[in-house]
Formats: sequence, structure tokens, C-alpha cells
Amino acid sequence: MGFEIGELMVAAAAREIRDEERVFVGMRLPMLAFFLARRTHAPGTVGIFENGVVRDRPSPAPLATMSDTPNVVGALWCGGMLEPMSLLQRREVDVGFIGGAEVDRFGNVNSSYIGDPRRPNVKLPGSGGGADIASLARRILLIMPHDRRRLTERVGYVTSPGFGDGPGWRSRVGLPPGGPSALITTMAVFRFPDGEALLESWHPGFDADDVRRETGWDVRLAPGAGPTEPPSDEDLAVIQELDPEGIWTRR
Amino acid sequence: MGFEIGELMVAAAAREIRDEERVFVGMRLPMLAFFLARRTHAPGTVGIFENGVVRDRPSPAPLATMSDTPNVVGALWCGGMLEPMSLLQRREVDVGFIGGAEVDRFGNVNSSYIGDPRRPNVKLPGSGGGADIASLARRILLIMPHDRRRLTERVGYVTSPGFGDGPGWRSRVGLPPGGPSALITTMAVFRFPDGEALLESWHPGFDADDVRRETGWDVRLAPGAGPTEPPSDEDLAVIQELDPEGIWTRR
Amino acid sequence: MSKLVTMGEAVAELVPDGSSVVMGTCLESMIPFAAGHELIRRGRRDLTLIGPISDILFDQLIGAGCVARVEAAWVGNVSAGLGHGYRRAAEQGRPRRIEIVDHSNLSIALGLHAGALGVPFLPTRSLLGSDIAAGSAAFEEQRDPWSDDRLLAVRAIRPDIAIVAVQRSDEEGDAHVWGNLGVTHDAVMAAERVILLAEEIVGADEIRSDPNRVLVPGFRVSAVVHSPGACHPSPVQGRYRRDHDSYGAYHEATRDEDGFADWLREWVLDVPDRDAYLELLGPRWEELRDLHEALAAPVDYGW
Amino acid sequence: MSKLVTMGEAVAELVPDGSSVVMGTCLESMIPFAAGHELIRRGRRDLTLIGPISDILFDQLIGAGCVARVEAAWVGNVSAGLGHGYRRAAEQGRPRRIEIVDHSNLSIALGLHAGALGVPFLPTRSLLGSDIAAGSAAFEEQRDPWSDDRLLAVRAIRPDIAIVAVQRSDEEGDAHVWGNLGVTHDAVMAAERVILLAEEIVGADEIRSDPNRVLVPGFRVSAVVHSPGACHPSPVQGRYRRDHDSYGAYHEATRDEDGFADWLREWVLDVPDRDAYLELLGPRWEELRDLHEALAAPVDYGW
Repeated sequence: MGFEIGELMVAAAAREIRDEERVFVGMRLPMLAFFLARRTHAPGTVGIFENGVVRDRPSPAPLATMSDTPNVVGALWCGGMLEPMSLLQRREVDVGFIGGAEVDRFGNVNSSYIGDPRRPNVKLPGSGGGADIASLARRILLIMPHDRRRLTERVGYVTSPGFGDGPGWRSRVGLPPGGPSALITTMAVFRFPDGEALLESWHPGFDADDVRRETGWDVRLAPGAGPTEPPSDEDLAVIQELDPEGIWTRR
Repeated sequence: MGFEIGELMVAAAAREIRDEERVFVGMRLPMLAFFLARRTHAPGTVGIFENGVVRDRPSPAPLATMSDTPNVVGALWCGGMLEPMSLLQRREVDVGFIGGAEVDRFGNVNSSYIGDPRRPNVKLPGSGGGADIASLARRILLIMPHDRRRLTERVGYVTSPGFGDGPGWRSRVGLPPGGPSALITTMAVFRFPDGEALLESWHPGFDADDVRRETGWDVRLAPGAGPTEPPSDEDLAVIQELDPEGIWTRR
Repeated sequence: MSKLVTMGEAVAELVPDGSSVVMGTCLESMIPFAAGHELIRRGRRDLTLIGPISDILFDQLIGAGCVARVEAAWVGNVSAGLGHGYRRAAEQGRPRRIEIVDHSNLSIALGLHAGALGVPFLPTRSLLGSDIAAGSAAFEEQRDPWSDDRLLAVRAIRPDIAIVAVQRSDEEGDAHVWGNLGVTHDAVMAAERVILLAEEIVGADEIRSDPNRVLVPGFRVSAVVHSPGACHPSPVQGRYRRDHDSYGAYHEATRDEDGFADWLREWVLDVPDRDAYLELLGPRWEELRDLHEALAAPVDYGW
Repeated sequence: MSKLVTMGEAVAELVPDGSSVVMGTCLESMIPFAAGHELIRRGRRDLTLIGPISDILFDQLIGAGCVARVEAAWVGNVSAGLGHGYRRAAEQGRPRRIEIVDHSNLSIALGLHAGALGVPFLPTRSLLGSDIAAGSAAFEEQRDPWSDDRLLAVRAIRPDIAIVAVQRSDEEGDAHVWGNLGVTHDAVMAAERVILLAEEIVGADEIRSDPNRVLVPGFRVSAVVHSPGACHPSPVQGRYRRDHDSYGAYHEATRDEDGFADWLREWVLDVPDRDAYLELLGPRWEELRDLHEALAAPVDYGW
């Protein structure tokens, strides 16, 4: 296998972005996926950062955070946080990326508390913009390490709402349509055709049973499930250009 | 009389401004009053224009509107309209100026319609920011030409609320405390100690009966009513410096 | 991808009859008169005009019969007071009846801000007890869920189109604007489509050198019109001063309908485009552009 | 009238025990670490910290025992993930219990925006169905009076004090700031008092030359501290880069309470002021300030 799992995840995430889309970009793998999409099949996409930066070109130097000085240079727009968030709330953001500590079968994400919130076993950092992206983007992409404790039947705390307890939940609580369209992990890709995660593909080196073993819910296969499409040579060349030292894709 | 009524009105209005106050400044006489106060007894005042300009020095050239190019130059701050309006709504504006076509005994102002609003005899330009200033400033100063048809028992349409129908009305409808503290006309000055206009002073050349004749409500005198204090020599010198061609004070 | 078009193309394609249009968003400055005149020349009908203080632009469009409805805080002539075109329409229904939705400056700013934020309303403490709010479909009384205080909900305003002027833009609609901005930012964010009238077209790198000064991400802009002088007689900071005399002359000329018709022919209908308009101004146009320089202190976005 | 004071004076006079303080308003940049360290040195107690993403500043204050309550969207270490100080307080009540009011980035932005606008709440469509809103005193479900849609009212946040960094300020608190601004503008408008940490003090005319870039009218500013390097290890556009290694080193050093105490002594308690702190950084500080220039295009406010 001439690539790392991180590179495969970036390529898989990039394929989820369509041309001309407005993408709420996080750091690390999502940012690479955004710029990979732009360089390949989606030259008209624009990236939006919640700190107030909108840009379409990679920054002149690598970023550790979205507020690093190079991210402002050459930006299309720069201002406050309410403007990018308003784009979300106006439903002008097509796709947003979310990570988290736990995700469940309905794509709900916990990034707040493990255990009882009043006396948590682990206090996680919290939502940041994740809950807003999950509430308001037209669709979201979940990016997570694959681990049985992280992919759980039901999260103990819903920080970022997915499909709640299943079909109809979002509109019942007042959320606009949206929710996860894919969960891309270090082992596999899931889809949510009816609000519930179905296994669509497994990455090289794994099979469906491996995924089942490492997933906290009863895994069901999507129609036509099979191996994940590997990154193309072009994908890899661009990723290596965007992340020359492999900080994010190869550590 | 070594001065014009316009100059006297400016001096009278300037005396209403205390040091360090934040003043919502209109054009013409109110703007002159603001800069006169700053130059004399109130050097720490700041002027706020609703188009998004905050300034403390006179502009480098005379203004016909608050958005003329000289008003931006040397400003302390310049941006959008919501910020000055938010200062009002946060109750950080001490005093604002309002004009209008009609005012009544309780300081309510009409600048919208004469006659039935559905088929008006006269369609006036409307509120602009007047209704907001009247709603939200800690106190307001009304500046009007004195005319029996303009100073009327009850306005037909309340654009900018004063004291409504009397004491208690503002809090009953949900408005914060405030309302007119003075009505300065071309003939006289009225005060509103209990929400109702009392004649405090009449300008040189007029007496209380003249004012009564030209006022549409039954004029009552404030305790100690007498002639309006004329502008000082210093006032006149500053006004003539601010309005050298007498465009606003002498036409 | 360049969005550069002519004024005629922009208006023809993006502002059909019946559109709701927000203009005059900076208040008395940067009013897009050139676009208004093009709307008149093309005979647009049944427009809804939205804006805080439109100065005489709205009066002209109303007088020319383009307008069915006005949502504004103030319509008139800032130099002269009343607007004759507006008065004739409101008082006599001539050339046609118009519907008037009264606002204050704050309420129209909040309506557009609600549209920009993507929420159906915003609350305010203003206008309680004002007849502006009474019985208007633009407002609803409500209560603060915490204190039970009375508030007024201002309904979101989402114009079909915003037409705004900028000092400089690149071809994709990334633009710099400076001076007093009024409700420009929210208008552009709230509107479904945006037309920029640019005094100058510059390279993308010039705009990107100062991203804090960019009005709005270019993807919200539908068309860019290179139209120097588009705002005359209103001023553009750093480009030209306000032409006060024009406002007085318009006021005098349009006191009656015949006068309005003559004014319209001379300054709009018989004028093919903005270049011809500026020529008509003669040496005055040169004088208005003779400005005192006032450069902003340098800023380094060093990284 | 000059508002220039030392950091010690500003903190002593304007931030008593029990204050609610908004900091970290630009997100990962321009975090006022120097002010946070002064709060720690002065032994401030029972503070409420307010901010979207505070990076390790909030973690430090919590670990030092200064904090009773946190209202934030995210508290941790942006480079390393979890913040040990925050975890120890939330999980074990060490060095003391803290109350946590969870927000999202949008909800804390709206809370401050409501404070800035002077209204008791703002509505949002976000967080419906999130446990962040469930049972929290910061939110109330409500309905749109027009469509009857469900909405969430976010309660206004009005901090006692905002501490924000700016690139340059005059002595009266009229200041220029550039780069990504996060919730800075609303925080400064919503707070009762404002302390500016200025990288540079300049003349009033320099600020007034570009009034569109002024953060806030100076009358809302209570104190100006001339404090170059106040934001290290976070970056300041045009002044210095982010010191990524500092975040990793803090993460490693503070894994247990003894390590935290050692770190605090070395970098805060035994360091009299910011100059001494920058000296402690050694040649690294020079390197972080070695930037690529990126000048903004000139702007003429000509009149």
C-alpha cells in the first residue's frame, strides 16, 4: 500500500466535496481535503473558517490553527465570527466537517463529557463551532479515529446533533434538514441514507468483519458495500505538496 | 438684538449638553449646538451620527449632510449604522436631538403623516432615526420652528414617542425612561418636568402671550418662567466660527 | 471567473419587474443613482424599494412610476426636505398608488440584520408606543423570556437584490469599501443577489492585500459593473464630493408633474448611459473630484 | 485624556475578585496572556471566564485557582487537545470546583452580540436538540411569531470587563486592530469596562487617519496598557507568529498538579512582568518576530 491511511481519508473526504460548494473548513485532514478537492475536481469551492477567514488558496505557510498569521494573508475576506456563522444559519454552507470523541449510529457527536456531566469521568474541550455546523450546514462529514469506544450505540451527551434517534427527529426538534452524509474513519466509510449509519466501504488492510469488531453498534452494510477507493496518484501528489512533512497525514 | 434667533437657539441647546456626555447629533442647529458645547463648557463630549460616524472635532469643511466626505475625515470611529444605534439601545447615549413637523403637549412628535395615513394630506419623509432616538436616548431635545399648526394639542400620528398621554405611559408601553427634556422653538423654551410641556422662557422680542397665541395647547408657565438667556459673546464668536456664512443660523 | 457586465446587462438580467431592491444603504453617501436611472430607462415596474434614507433616488424611481411599495425610514430630499415625487404618489396616487411600510433607521437596520444572520426576526426596545409599529406587518410585540419585558420583534427583510457602490472591486466581486457604511454590510448579506457598482476595477491581489476591508466574500456577488461616477450627486469617500446644488435643482424642477417629466427626460431618459450623464454635468464633474488627499496609515499583515 | 496605565494598575483597579471577564475573543490569535498572568500573580479569585475558544489561557487561570465559572464553547489546548487544568477542575474539583456553562461558538457570539446590541436575547436556529441547550439557563426555546418555527433564544452576555489586544492604540483607547477578529467587536461593545493591551502606542492622528479600522470608539475603553508581546504564545498579525512549541511544552509540563505548579512558578509567579517573560523566551522571541511583510493597499479618505 503506497499511501498512509491519513492520505486515503483526505482523498475520500475530498471526493465528498462538489464543485462550487462552500465548505466550512476545520483544521488538519478537513483542510487538506478541501484544498485537494479544489486542486482536482472542484476548482470553484470556497473555504470558510469560523474565526472569520474566507479563502480559496492555500496559505503561504503551513497552519497549526486557523488563526495563524499565514491564514489571513491572501484571504478573500476576513472579519468576525458572526459572519461565517451567519452563512451557516442562512443555509449557504453546503458542507462542514466535524470531529469529536464519540459518534453514534445516528451520527450524533459528543465532544463535551464522558460520564455524568455533573461529575464527568472526562471533561472534553466542548463544541467549539461543531454543534453549529452540525445544526446548520446542509450536510456534514464526520472524521474520526476508528475505535469501539468512540463509535458507540448511543452517545451519552449530544454536543453536535446528527439524526437524533432516527428519521423525523431533526424536524421534530426544529433543526433544518442536514446531518451527516458520511462518517470517514481510520478503517471505513459509513453513510446515512435514512439517518442511520450503514457501512459503505472498508479501507485497505481491513474487511467488514474488522469494522464490525471495532464498532460499538450492530453494523449493517450499505447496498454495494466494498473496499474504499484508494487515493489516485494525482491525489497523493497534491496531498504531499500540501503536507510536505506529513504532519497531518503521516505524523 | 445683536444676534439671530438661530444663534440663540444654538446657544440654548448647547447649554442642555453637559460635559462628558455622549450626544446623538443631527445636522444643522443640533450639530452647531454640540460643537459649541464642546468648545465652551463641555470639552469632553463626543458626537455620534447615525450613519456610523463618531467624532469630537468639527469636520475640516462644512457639512450639508452627515455623510458628506469631510465628516469621515478625522473621525474617532466610522462604520455601520447598527453600532451607533446599539449605543442608543444600550442606554449609553445621554442626549439626542429631534425635529419634526408637529409636536404635542406631551412631547410626541409626528414626522410621518398629516391627515389619515391611508390617504394623507401631506406625506412627510418619515422617522429616519428620530423614533429610535426618542425611544432610547436618556433624554431628548426637540428643536422646531414655532407655529400654531406645529405645536398642537395632540399629534395625529406618533412617529417619535415622547410622554404619550402623560406620566407612566412610557413604562406602560415598555419604553425605557427618557423623553423630551426641552422643546426649543424659534420663540420659546418649554420643559417637561412631569411629562407635560411647561413654558420656561421666551426669546427676545416675544412675551408669554405671544407664545400662548402661537401654541396649539393651553400654555402653562413653569415656576420662575422668564426671558430666555441670550447667547454670550463667546457663544456668538464660536457659532460664527462654526457657521461663518450663517447658512444655518442666519440663512 | 469574471462577473463584469454593463449596467444594462446587470439590470436586465438581475432586476426583473416586481423585484425587491435595497439601495442607498450608506445613507446620504454612495447612493447608486446610475443603477436607479437604468431601472427607469428600462421601464421597470412594481419594484419594492428598501432602504433607510434614500435621499432623492427613491423619489425619482417613484416619480417615474417604477415602484409599487416602499419599505424605508425616510424618503425625501436631504438637502430640501420633502420629496415631491413621493408626496404625489402617497397623497394623490400619481403616477400610481404606492404601498408604504414605515420603518425607523434602527428597525430597517435590524430587519436587514435579521436577514443577514439568517433568523426570522430580531428583538428591539425601540418603537414601543410609536405608531410606526402599531398595526404594521413588519412588527410583532413579544416578551423577553427571562425578564418578561416588552419587546418588539422586527421581521427579517430579505431583498431580492442589493445594489451597492464600492470604491474598488476585482472582477469576481471581492471589493473594498470605506467611509460611513450604514447598513451596507447587512444589506449585501441579506439579499439574494448583489450588484456592485465599482468606481474602479483592480486586480485580485490588491483586494486580498487587505481582507479586513472587503465588503463581503465575492461568492455573494452576482455582477460587477465598472461605473465611475455612479453615485453622483451623492458623494464617494476618496473619489468625489456631494453635489449639493443638484439636490436643490431637482427639488425646484420637480414641484409639478410636468417639471418632473422634463427633469426625467433631461437627466435620465435622453441620457444613454453614465458616461453621457457625466458629460452633461460639464466642468462641475471635474470640480467635484478635486479632493484633499487623506491617506490611511499603513497596515502590515505580516506573517 | 490619557488612559495609559501599567498592567498591574489595570488589573488591580478594573478586575476585582468575582469579575466576569471576556478574553480570547479572536479565537486562537491575539489572546491576552499577559493580562491572564497578571491576574494569576495578583491571586484573583472567583472569576467568571467568558470566551469562545480560549486556548490554554483559560486552562492556566483555572489551574491557578482563579476561576469559579466558565462560559465558553471550547476550553483546552488547540495544539494538543485536552487541557489538563480544565480537566482536573471539572473532573476532580482540583484546585477547586468550577461551574461550566456550555456554549457553541455561535451561541457565545450571539450572547455577546445581544449584549452589544442592548437586547436581552437573540434568536438562533442552532443547537435545537443539542444537550448544550437542554436545561441550560443560557437558553430558552421560543417560537417565531410569524411562522411559529421553533427557535432558541440565547440570553445576552454582558461581561464586567473585556480584555483584548490590539496592534496599535492612542493614549485614549482609539485603536486599530486587524486580522481575524472573532467576537472581539461585540465583546468590547457588550462589556461594562474594557482594557486594551496595545502592541504599540501611536498618536491620535494615526488612528484617525483610518476610522473604519478603529475597533471601538475610545470612550468605551477604560484603560490602555502598552504591552508589546502581550499575546505570546498566540500570534498577532503583523507583529509575531504563533509559538507552537510553547503549547506542546505546556501540555507535557502540566500533566499532573506538581508539574502545573512548577510551570506556573517558572512562567508566571517568578516572572515580575511581561518584559521579564519575553527575556525568558530568549532568542525564540526574536525569531517569532521575523515576519514576511504584507502591506495593505493604500486607501485615500479624500474629501
